[in-house]
Amino acid sequence: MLSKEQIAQRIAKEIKNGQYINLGIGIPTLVANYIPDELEIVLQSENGLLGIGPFPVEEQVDADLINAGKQTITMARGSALFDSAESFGMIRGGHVHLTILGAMEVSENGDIANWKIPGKIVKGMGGAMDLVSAARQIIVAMQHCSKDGSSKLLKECQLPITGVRCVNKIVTDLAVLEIMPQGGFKLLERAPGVEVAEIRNKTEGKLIVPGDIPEMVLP
Amino acid sequence: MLSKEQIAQRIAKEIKNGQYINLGIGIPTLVANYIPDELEIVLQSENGLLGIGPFPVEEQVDADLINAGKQTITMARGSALFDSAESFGMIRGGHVHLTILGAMEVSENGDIANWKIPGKIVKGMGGAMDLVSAARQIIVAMQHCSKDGSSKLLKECQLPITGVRCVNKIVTDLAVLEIMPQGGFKLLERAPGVEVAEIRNKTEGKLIVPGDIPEMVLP
Amino acid sequence: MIDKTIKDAKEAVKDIQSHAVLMLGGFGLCGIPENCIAALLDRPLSSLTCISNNAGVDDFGIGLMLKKKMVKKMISSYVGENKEFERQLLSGELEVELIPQGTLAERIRAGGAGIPAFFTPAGVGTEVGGGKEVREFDGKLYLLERWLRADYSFVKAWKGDSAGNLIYKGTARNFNPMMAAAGKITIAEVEELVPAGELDPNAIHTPGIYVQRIFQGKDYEKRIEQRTISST
Amino acid sequence: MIDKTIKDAKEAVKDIQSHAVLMLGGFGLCGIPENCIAALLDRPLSSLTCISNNAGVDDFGIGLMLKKKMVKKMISSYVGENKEFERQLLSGELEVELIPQGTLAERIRAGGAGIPAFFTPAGVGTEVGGGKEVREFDGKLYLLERWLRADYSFVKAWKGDSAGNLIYKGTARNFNPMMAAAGKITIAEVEELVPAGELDPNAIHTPGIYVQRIFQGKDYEKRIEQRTISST
Repeated sequence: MLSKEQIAQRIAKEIKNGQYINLGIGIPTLVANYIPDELEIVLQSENGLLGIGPFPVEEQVDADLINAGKQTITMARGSALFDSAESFGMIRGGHVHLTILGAMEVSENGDIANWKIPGKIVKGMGGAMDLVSAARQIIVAMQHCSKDGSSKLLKECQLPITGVRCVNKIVTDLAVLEIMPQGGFKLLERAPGVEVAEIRNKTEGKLIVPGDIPEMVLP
Repeated sequence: MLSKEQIAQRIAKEIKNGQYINLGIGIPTLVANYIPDELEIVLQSENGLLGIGPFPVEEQVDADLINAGKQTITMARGSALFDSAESFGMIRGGHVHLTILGAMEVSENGDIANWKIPGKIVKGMGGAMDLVSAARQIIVAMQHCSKDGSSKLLKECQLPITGVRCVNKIVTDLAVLEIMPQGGFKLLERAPGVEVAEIRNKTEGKLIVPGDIPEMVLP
Repeated sequence: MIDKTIKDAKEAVKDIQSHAVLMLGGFGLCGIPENCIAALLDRPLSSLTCISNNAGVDDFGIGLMLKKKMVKKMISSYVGENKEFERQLLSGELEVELIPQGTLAERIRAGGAGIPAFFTPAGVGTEVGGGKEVREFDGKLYLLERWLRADYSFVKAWKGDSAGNLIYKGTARNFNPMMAAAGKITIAEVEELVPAGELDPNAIHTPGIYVQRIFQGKDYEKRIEQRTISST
Repeated sequence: MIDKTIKDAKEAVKDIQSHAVLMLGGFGLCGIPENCIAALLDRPLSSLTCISNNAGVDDFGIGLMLKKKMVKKMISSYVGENKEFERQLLSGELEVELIPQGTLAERIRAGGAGIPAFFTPAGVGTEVGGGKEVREFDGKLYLLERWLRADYSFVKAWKGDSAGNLIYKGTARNFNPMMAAAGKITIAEVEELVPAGELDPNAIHTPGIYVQRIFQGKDYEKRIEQRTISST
């Protein structure tokens, strides 16, 4: 089983040179730590920045420079600042190549639920609905099962959904899976030491196993 | 009968302190010459400038700084530059207080025709349709009659219209008129030496004459 | 140039009435109109509708207005960590309308730009789409969304001039420019107010036409929600 | 930062095919992509659709492309003084779609921003409204208008960096920023190209994400249509 850091590490391998990428809060934020130095990529922050740099050292901290998680940040070389309408125009217009975000549930047709649990206080969807409605490619970072052991990869989402038929790939603590155009989770890789049987067991939605499934290679 | 310069002079008297104003091509452009110095107003150029200054002297000429009539201009103190979407957002959103433009015909319900003559090459409406659809107040500068003597203040426009029920006031070589909410040209002022009978004669649309009509006072 | 300068925040908010619809700029606590919020707290206001991406924290930003029970309704995308907010929401004192962040930004932009409605893909097939027109364009589904406008917009900028031109700093720009354009009366507070003519016309983010009142704010706290420091 | 630098205009236009839809920035002859237009003239192209506020003059700007009969259709708001344009229009060689300038700007902005359609008051009750959906909002009538997108957008900026960030000058900005966002491939020519990091991130008009190719142009003529001089 992968740790959160390892999920982030595995997702980082999906990133291609020249991509503009939006990272959600949680595990997706960790992905930034594992992007190979030789790749030239740009991180978009939906509150109005292209080119997120590392966290600041103490003297660089600027209250007027935060990411979408409200963390203090710096700007990378060659960055650009803009307002929220421009930022979501960028997202909605399909200019961001890759969005990586967390999820509570994903269904076998690519629906995602990650903003609301009935009966609990609802904090809001923030930019998630805009991101999933328009990104060219969406990779979800999540745990395969909830704490009570029930699958989060479902036939249909039980929670209120954030977007329909939008997820392309999922990296969980157990596996890497791809959503097929006709529906179904196609198993691409197993976490080290995890058997296909376990993944099948823990995937409620339709699992497609195309022959032998390799183990993930982590750095 | 007023000259073009006098029409511009008379329109300048309609301007109030603190207004943002868009001036069309032709007579409207001349209005800028007659705005009293004590008024603080801002001229908007729909190609992307708030704060048109005087024409440049030779050394100031900058090909990258023109007005909507493609004339070289300067910027007034405190001006701002922006793109065409922002500029028309400003216009469409009702932020411009006053639009002054020319017309070929105006109808008694405030329709305006100023962009197209069937059978002649059509150059386009430019920003006129946007301006007339959204400005808070529209004053038209025009000749009362065409060269053949026929009225240009009509019951209904004969030419393809630019906008419906949008004109508030008209200043012609003969008169100042207001479009009434229920329709009709209400005569407000006569040009020096012009009788009401002549104006009545040259106005095809419904003319409303509310008692004695004063002569215009020009500086 | 038209001079929009007023004395201070107190003067800026003196005519605001209960039941007004307000927009307040900022993302989290970044770029919020601190001075105007403080001045609003001194006015006997209630039943306000506040349009703001977030709702502050318990003891700062719009959270302070919530604590004084000035707000009837929040229109936001994310209402974060605020206990009093939760209490009022659960007790039914406070109404909340949650809107996808991009849709919120675009609805405000549309309000300022005179676009009464537009289609967006965000929220299609979710409960956000409930009751809204859905239409297909080029094989994809979109929701029809309406503009948002306010009686008063409060924006915070870094620099401003007497003509109302504004320049923001860093990611403190966020919702401020669209809100400036979408308010019937827009009030700008700035860290540095200069005479008209001192700002580069080519570097202005909000043209002065959108701003009716401007003043130089003071004592900016600029509270940080997540102070994150690099180890290196 | 991703490097989008290419050598010159020739390289910029090498893959463009006949029948492509192009957007070209500029208002009149102000802010037009002079270098790219010159390079396009050297390619054996025809049946292009050009979206541009104006169509140049007989011997400059898009007028040169018209003269070479490269253009099948112009989508513009004002086509001004151009004899060859008139001749082709009257002979039926050239198709022209005239769009109110604000609607044109907003349709292009919508294309870049992923808004497939929006309502605008411009053109209601005129022949521009023919065949379009009319809808009432708050007592006023509006037309439904669709987005515009292009295969290639050509923009001209004052300064740019290798990451594609652009700063325009004066009123040469006009349609360029929206077109930069609405092109599948956007090609920026700039008067001064600098390494990423040299432009102030807070002063950038077009963020680099919209630009796929950038090069430093040369020999800008910047022709003036109406040289108007103050007598004083």
